[in-house]
Amino acid sequence: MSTDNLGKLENRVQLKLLSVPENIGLCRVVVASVAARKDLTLNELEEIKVAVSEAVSNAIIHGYDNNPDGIIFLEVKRFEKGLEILVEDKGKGIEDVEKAIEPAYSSNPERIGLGFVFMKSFMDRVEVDSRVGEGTRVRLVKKWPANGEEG
Amino acid sequence: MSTDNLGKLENRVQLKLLSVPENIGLCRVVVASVAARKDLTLNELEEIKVAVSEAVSNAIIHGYDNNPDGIIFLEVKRFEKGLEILVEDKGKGIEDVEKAIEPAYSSNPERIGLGFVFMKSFMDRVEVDSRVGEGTRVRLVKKWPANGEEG
Amino acid sequence: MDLKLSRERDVLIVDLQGELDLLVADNFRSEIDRCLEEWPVRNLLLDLKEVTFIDSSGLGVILGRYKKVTERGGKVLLTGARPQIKKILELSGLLKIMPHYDTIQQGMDELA
Amino acid sequence: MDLKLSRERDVLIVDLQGELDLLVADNFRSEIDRCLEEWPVRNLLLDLKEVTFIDSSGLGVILGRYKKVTERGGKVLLTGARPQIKKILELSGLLKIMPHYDTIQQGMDELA
Ligand SMILES: Nc1ncnc2c1ncn2[C@@H]1O[C@H](COP(=O)(O)OP(=O)(O)O)[C@@H](O)[C@H]1O
Ligand SMILES: Nc1ncnc2c1ncn2[C@@H]1O[C@H](COP(=O)(O)OP(=O)(O)O)[C@@H](O)[C@H]1O
Repeated sequence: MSTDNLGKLENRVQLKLLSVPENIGLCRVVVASVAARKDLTLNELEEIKVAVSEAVSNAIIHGYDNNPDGIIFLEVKRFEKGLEILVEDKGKGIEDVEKAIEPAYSSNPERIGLGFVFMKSFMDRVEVDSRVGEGTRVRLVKKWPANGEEG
Repeated sequence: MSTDNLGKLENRVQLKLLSVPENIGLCRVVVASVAARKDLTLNELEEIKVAVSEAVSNAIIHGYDNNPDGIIFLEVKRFEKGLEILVEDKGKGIEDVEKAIEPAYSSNPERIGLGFVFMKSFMDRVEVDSRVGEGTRVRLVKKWPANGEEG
Repeated sequence: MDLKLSRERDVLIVDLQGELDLLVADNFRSEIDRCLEEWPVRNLLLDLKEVTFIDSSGLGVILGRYKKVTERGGKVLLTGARPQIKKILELSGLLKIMPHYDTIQQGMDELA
Repeated sequence: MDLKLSRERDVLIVDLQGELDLLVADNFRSEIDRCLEEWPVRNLLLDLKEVTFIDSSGLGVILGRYKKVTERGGKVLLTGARPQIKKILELSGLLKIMPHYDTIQQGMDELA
């Protein structure tokens, strides 16, 4: 687990929810609500929402194979200098993480394999921690744009 | 604890959050998002949001005396026939619940004592379970309007 | 929550916007109180047209301003509340002591 | 998520609204496929003007319809996407295979 120096913790919210598709939008809303207190542009906020949407959708579709009885954990921490998001499932896990995060790779022929691509494009850090048969945890970090100090 | 026959569980979301005022709006948004899948009128949804806002504000102001390090638990369960909301704090507790829920009673001279009045007006059931020095749990239940079946 | 303050004759007009809950209550209270002290005003008109949510924390600030203004012999009016907001105002009893008008103009006419 | 389907000439025009994610993907897919089967259409125009959110689940449905329509010799066009949505379309590579026009009219002219 890497450490990012994000400064003081300002807010912290943990959610436990059923693995049903209607909760994907809920996760986006929660993350946007916790993130929104900063001078984020609408565009950056949208990008964070996409990243969260991908991670939570993956937990539902892949982690729990669309079984609605799974439990998803979402944690959002807003720090002085950035946002940290954890999305966790206790589902089937990923056998080969290297392969899973390759652009356009999907184990499901109906999907396009861009979930991790979007997470990586829109967040400053993406970490995947997975064990087959135990579940998957995705950690996403977004640093706030430095307000001119270092610019 | 009373039982309401609310039918099948459709969605369930649990939150654990810091007792900071910005999370009151977050709780409203989460409850509204879980509730909104039903044929609720906008007006009913607004009323549920007010009830949640009162319960969460109470946890922050009274339960934790505005200390931002307290933890608030929110649980929202949507059933076939209604919504159940739990708001819990591990704060100072209520000495005399009977008195606390009286209209216009407030232990804080700057407040107007209508929190429980609104919860009772807008929800079908309000239960308060509190222990001094341990915390308070408020249970709110809203039954969906019967769609003509019972007239 | 945003608020815009302006003065017309001896009336402080406050245009409230957004969600009026505990998060914004302190700011709402102190901004209005500052103007009540510093500006040559006697009456207070709160325009609620753009208020999308209110709970007892928001109502508490309104009631507090009411006490302050009426103690000094002034009046407080509310205007423009949406139906859902108006219902909460009614239930709280606030509308028994503060009249509500549909438009700022009607409220200002009443204070003339 | 709402969608309105209409036909003009040999073009199925789909007016998409709201958030296009996994929750609505199935419905979105089957509604369009039903019309592609039952209506005398050849081309598909997806108007994204009212789409407020899209992720890879939504893009997957668009790509699936693209395959279906082009296999039968038709074309697929996108129109009206907001800047944020357009950025996602670009990043996904979809705009390399499906052109995007600002308005439905421009798209229809292109298909004429
Ligand atoms: N939470 C998860 N549990 C199990 N497998 C996962 C999980 N998340 C991702 N994967 C695996 O990684 C692959 C790539 O994921 P992604 O890039 O999001 O594309 P897609 O969702 O389109 O398949 C998935 O197809 C799946 O095999
Ligand atoms: N979570 C809580 N913890 C401790 N005391 C509480 C809590 N909720 C309510 N109370 C007590 O009940 C009283 C009445 O609450 P309420 O009707 O919401 O009015 P108000 O918040 O305006 O005081 C409060 O003043 C407080 O003394």
